[in-house]
Amino acid sequence: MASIASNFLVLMSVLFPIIAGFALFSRPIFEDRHVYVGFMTFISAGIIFLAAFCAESNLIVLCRVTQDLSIAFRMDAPARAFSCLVAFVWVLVTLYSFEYLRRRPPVDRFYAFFLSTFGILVGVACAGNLLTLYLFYELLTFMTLPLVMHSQQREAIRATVKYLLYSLIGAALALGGFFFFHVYGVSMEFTPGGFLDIAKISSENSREMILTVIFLTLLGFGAKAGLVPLHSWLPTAHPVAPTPASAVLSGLITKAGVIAMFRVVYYVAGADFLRGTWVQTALLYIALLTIFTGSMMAFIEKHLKKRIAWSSVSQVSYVVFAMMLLTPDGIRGAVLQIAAHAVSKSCLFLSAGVVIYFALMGANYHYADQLRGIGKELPVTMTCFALASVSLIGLPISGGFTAKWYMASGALELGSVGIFGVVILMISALLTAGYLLPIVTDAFFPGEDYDYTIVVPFHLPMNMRIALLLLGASAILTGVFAGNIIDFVDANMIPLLY
Amino acid sequence: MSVNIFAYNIPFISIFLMMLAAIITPILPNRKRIPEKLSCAVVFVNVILSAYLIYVLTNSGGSLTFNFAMGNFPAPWGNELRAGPLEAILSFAFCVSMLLSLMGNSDSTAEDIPEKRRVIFCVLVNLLTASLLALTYTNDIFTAYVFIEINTIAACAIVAVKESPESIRAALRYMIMSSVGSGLLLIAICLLYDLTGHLSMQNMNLVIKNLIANREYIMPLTVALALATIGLAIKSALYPFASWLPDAHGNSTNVSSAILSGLVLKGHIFLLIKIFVRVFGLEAIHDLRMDNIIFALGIIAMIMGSVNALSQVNVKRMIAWSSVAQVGYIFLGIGLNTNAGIAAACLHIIVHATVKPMLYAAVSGLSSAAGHSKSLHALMGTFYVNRWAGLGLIAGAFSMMGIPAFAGFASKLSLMLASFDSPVMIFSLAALVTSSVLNALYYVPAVIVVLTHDKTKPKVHMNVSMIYKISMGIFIALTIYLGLFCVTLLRLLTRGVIVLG
Amino acid sequence: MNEDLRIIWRNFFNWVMGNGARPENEEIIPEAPPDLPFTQKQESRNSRFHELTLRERYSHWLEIHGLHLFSNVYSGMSVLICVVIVLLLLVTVAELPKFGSENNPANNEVMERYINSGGEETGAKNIVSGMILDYRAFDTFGESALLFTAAVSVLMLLAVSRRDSKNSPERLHKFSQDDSILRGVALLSIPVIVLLGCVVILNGHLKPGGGFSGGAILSAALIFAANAYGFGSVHKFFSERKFVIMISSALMIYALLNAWSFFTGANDFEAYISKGAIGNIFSAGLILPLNICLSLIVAGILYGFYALFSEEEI
Amino acid sequence: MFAKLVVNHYEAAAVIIFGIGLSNLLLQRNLIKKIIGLNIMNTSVYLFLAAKGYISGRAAPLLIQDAAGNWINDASVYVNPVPSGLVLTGIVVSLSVTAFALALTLRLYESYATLNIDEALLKMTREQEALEENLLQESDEDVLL
Repeated sequence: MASIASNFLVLMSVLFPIIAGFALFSRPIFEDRHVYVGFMTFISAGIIFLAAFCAESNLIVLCRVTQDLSIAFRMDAPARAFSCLVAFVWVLVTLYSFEYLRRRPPVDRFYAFFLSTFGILVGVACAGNLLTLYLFYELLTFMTLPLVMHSQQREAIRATVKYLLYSLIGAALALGGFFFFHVYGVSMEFTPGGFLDIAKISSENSREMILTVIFLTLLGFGAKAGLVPLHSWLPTAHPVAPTPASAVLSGLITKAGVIAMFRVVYYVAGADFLRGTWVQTALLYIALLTIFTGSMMAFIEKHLKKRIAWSSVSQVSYVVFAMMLLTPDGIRGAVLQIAAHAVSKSCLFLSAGVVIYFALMGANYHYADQLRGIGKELPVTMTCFALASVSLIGLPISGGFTAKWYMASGALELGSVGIFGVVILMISALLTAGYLLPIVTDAFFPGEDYDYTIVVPFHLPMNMRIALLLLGASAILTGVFAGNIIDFVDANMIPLLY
Repeated sequence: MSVNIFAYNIPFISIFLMMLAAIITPILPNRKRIPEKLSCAVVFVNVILSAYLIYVLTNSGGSLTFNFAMGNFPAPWGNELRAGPLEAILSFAFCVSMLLSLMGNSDSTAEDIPEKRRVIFCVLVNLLTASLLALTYTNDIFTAYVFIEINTIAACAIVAVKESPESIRAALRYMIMSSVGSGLLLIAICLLYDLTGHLSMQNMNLVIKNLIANREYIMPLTVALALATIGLAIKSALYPFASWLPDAHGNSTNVSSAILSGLVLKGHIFLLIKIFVRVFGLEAIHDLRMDNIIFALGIIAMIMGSVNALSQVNVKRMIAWSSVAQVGYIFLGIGLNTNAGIAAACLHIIVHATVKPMLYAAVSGLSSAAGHSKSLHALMGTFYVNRWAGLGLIAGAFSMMGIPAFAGFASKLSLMLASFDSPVMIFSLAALVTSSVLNALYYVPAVIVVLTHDKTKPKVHMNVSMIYKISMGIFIALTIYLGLFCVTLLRLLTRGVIVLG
Repeated sequence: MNEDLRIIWRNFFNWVMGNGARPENEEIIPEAPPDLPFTQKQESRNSRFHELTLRERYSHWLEIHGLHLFSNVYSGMSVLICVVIVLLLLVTVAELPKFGSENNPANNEVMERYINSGGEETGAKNIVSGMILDYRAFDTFGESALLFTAAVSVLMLLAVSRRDSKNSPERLHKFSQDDSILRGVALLSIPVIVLLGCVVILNGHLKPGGGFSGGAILSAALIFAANAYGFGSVHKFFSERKFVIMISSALMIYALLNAWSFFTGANDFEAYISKGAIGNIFSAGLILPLNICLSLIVAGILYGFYALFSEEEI
Repeated sequence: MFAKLVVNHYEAAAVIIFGIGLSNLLLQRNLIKKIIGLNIMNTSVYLFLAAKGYISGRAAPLLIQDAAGNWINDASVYVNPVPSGLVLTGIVVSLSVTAFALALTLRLYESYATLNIDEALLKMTREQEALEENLLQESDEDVLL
């Protein structure tokens, strides 16, 4: 009995937000759409938390497509962790978005897709096999398109088309991999340690081919994570979306790509299969290249949201780098970095959104160097911005610091690549400090010549304030409570390695 | 006789039922849309009959097939029908698709075709269905030729039924290309008759096997096979010969486009499959090197169809070019030249016969919401006027892109799995993947446009008829059903292909 | 350096993709107020910065030269295809079994049975008639259905829709209504022609001829009558409605007869139709009624074609 | 090969006529001539079939009586009846196709006042040009991209 209830819970955590979202297209049930959306997001988050903490981790088959292919879910450890993270950030971003979206109609369409993206992200997290993962990965692309092109302007459309093209190329690569894994796998179900049919591979002498396929699949899924050859949609698409959308795009949806890569590495191929192969080395180098490029471009970029988007390119690749180390410390670092980056990047985007929202009152605050002295007008916002920056740079006690600490110690076990990686990580941290800290210092300490008489106190709406403060605080708290996360990782994910 | 006497007569009954319906329609009183109701009713009866036939054939336990002599004489002397799982499933799919096309487009049919012409339209539809069923069931290649000609004339007339100058021109062009195709097919049949002395498919097969084993008449056999293939390729719009298709499908009424791309092309392709599997046999096809050519043409069609669709302004033409690409998928499956490949091709025939009429019905719903404009731009925001049509478009687009859980993915998957052991695997993989991306590049913008609010337009309200909603609902349900539960179907199709040969 | 490259790349991209070169100082503002939907034409498109893109140039060029080029290429390809097909067919023909030889593959058991037992099994003296109306009756049924299809389609194209459009063009041919020589000859010859037609139809299973040829002769008589006495006089007993009813009912009887013989034959039921003695007029089972139905169909349809093409109505 | 062609000269002539018909069908711009080409093509196939049915020195497939009045049904006396039947069917097919194609041509002539399919296309494009101008003014290319 309990099993049926828990299965239902897991299915509902995926399907409920999607249904609730699409219900928005029908005739109004609630006069005030914000009430409806808030209510539904809350219920969804509740279901997801309940599922993450209580549901059993058995395979739930929704339907069978062929004998060995099915749409199936499994609430295993990574799924639990990631869906909790998604639910937490989503509730806060939704809270924030009410005020913001008042000025950006049409509300119905935005929330319909926003809510269903919520469900689909959870679906990506608890996909039980590669088919389900691919399905939800594609759906994620299509559901986020309307979010990116929300404003329906020329730039937005162009960005959407770019986003679509890159995502599709990525998905196409993944699809090719999918076909191969279907033939060379024992089953299609995610199994810790991989489901590849090693005997078949060695008897057909096709190890190199399978490695190539894995590499291409990882690159394909990397498109969502902004990995280098397919990264350039990210700095185009994220800034044009409305701020709540860009917050989740950067904070969580890029992580969907990472989760997919994680599944391929640890559940399809298996860490043992990849350890020491050229695929590992190549991906490590690609991740490092992405880290460096992202930081460098963010450093050069003047436009505020674009700078944050470039920063995402670099920060998400930290996760890829850590994940591909294939060591316990690597996994610890990756999980910590996912959590820390999700909250701090959302916080950064939301703060930037407040600045732009504030800018609608008159001034033009789109560029990093225009923010001088803004801390006097928006103290809470800029404080949160500072907290998130601290975490992104990796200053001690913040979430980013512990993540990078584990990452570096994992990398050093790996020899020359690792040492090179640590050097890049250091440089990138410096660059991160270089592109984020000046904004904060300028905002709070505009200098002697700043004219304090023009300061107009701006009353930040309460729900925005709550969202920002909670996200900013959790950027630090992920560092403070890193020990608990590490315990969870040690108990559940380290066994994946061997 | 491994089946009961009623099931044994089903192929004959369904063909003659359609024919009699066609013949009686002009005499009927032309009131209250009686002719249309009659067509729908007869097609519906055929749906039930072929469903029963599938049931009987798969549960009879004995041999899966039977031959039905049309008259007192068995195969080499008299005409014969042959029914097996493949034929039964395909005729079921054709009838379902025909019924849903007629129902889903009945509103736009009523608008586009005046009442007097609608009688003739119904006659033509009945004749077309009858000829498709005959093409599916026939075991005699000359009978197939005669019914192909019925099919062609009825299809051209259905294009011309709109009576606009463009549609007349398109029909003429279609007619000319089809005539070239049937001329080539006819001379190929004559050559084959001369070499084998038979017109019945299985007897031809026996002789051809002998000839190939003795290496006699290899050159004439190759030429005959090539001419028949080219002829049928022209008729089924394989890419280099497909220039007539966008004209014909883009300029006709919606129901005509739906029927043409959903059924007419498929009938010809199925005849080609019969010629390949039943007349020549797969080894002979491989010996005569026809499989690689078909495979390569299929890949070219997949890519070029999509590339051409990318630059279309008119939605109907876009969907028509997409048909060209989809025909490429089918030919790719045939070109694999294995039982699994041909079964996958048949699955794609069924998938496309479901999805394409759905797309046309959706477009007809959307464009009537947009004041009958067919340009993509004019469809902006029509989702909110006719939600059923919008949902149909989305489901169709997802299916064409190959999103899992939609019909297109199932056939892509089976095509891919069928091609895995062949040496050309990497090409088909690349083509399938590229074409999925290309499909998405024109279907997603269409979906986006339909979903985008247009603030400059006044709000339109439209009453969507119940029959439209029902047929759209069935269409969408079928699409998802095929995407999720195609495994039994695919197994049946594979068995059908094995017993066909 | 980097900036220059970026500008060059951007201009190139715009040139290809069709945005027109954009001035460098035009900044992109991502979140401008949402009052300008993207359907509206943007200013930059019409501004002086707009130059022809590759795509536009291509379409302009295609507009001017496209049809000419297309027809040239098309002709060239067609000639090539025809030559290739003819050469291939010639080579094939050289390889084919010898003309007139007894040992050709086509002269096999099929043909032997048609001749050896055709007489007994169909009762027809004319083996070809027996073959097309009994052994391979389904083909012939398909053929008459094909004629019906064509008739219906032509009727739709030339009669029904023109009456709908109401602006049908002036009738092109006015037949002289008082040509006494023509009338005289017609009076004499039409009965003969009809008689000949009947003979050909009724002897279809005995001599060369049958429903198709007899029907054609009958339609010739009708056409002659229409030409001599004007269409009006034919219309008196042969209106469009009657025409349709005649064809449909003849085809219906034909189809039902065929269906009866197919059904009983396939299921080994008793068909209750005697074959008669070879050579008699009432022999050969269903062939005679089938021939009569066929001749009615063919006569009606051929006359219909003539009337539709010359007078634009029946 | 040439010697063999001389033996099969009926068939050779038939395929040459087939080529003539096909090239007419493809190359003629005038629709009536195209349809004539179609008919030539079909007729050549009948010639081909008739030649294939012939067996030298045999009678037409109409049963004949011997001196005693018995029907001779011996396969070695008559030519092959099958091609004749196919030709009969083929004639009706080509008749129907021709009638339908001519009706379409007539309608095309009424719409465009030309029998040349290229000119019809040209006229159609010219008619649509004005229409497309309007369309282009409204549309935005990014939507179509």
